[in-house]
Amino acid sequence: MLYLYDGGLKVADILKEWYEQELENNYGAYIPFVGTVRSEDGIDGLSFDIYEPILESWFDSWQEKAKAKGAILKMAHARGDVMLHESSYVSAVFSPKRRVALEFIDEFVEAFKASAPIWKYDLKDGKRIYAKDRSTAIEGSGILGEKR
Amino acid sequence: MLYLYDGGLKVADILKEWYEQELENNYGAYIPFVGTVRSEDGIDGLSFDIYEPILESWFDSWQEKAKAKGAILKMAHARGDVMLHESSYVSAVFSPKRRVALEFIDEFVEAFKASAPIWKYDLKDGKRIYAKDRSTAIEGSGILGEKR
Amino acid sequence: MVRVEFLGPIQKEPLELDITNLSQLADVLQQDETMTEWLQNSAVAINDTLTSSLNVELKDGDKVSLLPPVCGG
Amino acid sequence: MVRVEFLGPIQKEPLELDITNLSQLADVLQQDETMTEWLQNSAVAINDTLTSSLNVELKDGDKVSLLPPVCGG
Repeated sequence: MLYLYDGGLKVADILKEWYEQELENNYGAYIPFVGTVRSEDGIDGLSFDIYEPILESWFDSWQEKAKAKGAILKMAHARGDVMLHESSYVSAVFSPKRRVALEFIDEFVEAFKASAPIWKYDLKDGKRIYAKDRSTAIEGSGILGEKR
Repeated sequence: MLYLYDGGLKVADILKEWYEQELENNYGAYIPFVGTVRSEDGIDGLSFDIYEPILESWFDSWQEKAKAKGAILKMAHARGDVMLHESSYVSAVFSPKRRVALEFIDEFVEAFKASAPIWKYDLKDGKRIYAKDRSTAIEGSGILGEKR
Repeated sequence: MVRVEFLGPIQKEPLELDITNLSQLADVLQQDETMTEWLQNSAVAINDTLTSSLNVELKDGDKVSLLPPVCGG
Repeated sequence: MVRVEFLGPIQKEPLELDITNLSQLADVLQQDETMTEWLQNSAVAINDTLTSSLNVELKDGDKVSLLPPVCGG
């Protein structure tokens, strides 16, 4: 239940589709997180590269963690350019109980920011500039740079 | 931005309307919480009484807390009967930054459960039974029962 | 007169009482045995503002509401 | 031959190298000064599985990927 789209996400359609998919499955709590491109630093938008093979296995491992708590995860992300006030990211947790859902959406979104293989660029003055300062090295990075 | 409806909520419409209301307002994070009636203990559904004057002032006070963090809140709740697999509650926080949104939706939903003036009943075998065991006394309760 | 309303699951009709403070209301309601548990677990609002003290004066036209344990969502 | 791919913002064409472990890859890439910073902040995957150790053998047909710092959402 990982969905990738070219360009900005159709958020209302995604939230509706996910809600309807799980409506009969007896989950008491549904918590989506929607990320939308903000106007700051004069950007025209953001752009994303995704490495899909590792994103898929990364997502599967989180789906297993959710399952162990009786919950499920869904996630959608944009590929390529996403302009101001468009949305690039939606994820959601469904759980029988609210505490699990409230804690898991937080844990998942933070892990996503720190480790999902997605690269962000600012679109500014016709250029695509890697958002280096807002990026996080994946845990275990640097082994190829060790002094020998 | 408090919405009350008779019967189950049209969740997809509500999530879409709120998203579109705030799309141009530069909030980077939108986190809704959706509560749906689960099948358990043989219930046919739930039913709700709401005391609106105090719910409104309660919600206004939370809107002020959100505002102090640069965020805003929206909330919808059902009045009367809500059947299995229908939704009775949606609330959402919009915030420029994700940490504020993730923390505030948790704080707000828990406060809502503990103090919003709404009473829940199980619908079972044609009866409407107060959900006493799942209810929480509002802080400061009991002053009229003190021994004198 | 002060109007006293019982919210949510409390099955009791509103009262119109000639009282001037919450302590007098406690005296009246403590006579009603069906109210014992509700008095211990209900919050009290005067004119739709919650109060946590009995030391409050009431005046003609005031409304007192009893709010039993809640469970929204 | 082992194929080495540079993901995201690393502006470097894939390499086909005749190497049998990650230490040899480190030797090769450390010759390239434009790679110094990326080597220090990139994660390494072999056949799309992340590894945190250099003590890994590589065989003909393996794929090694370098993943620089990420920022989804």
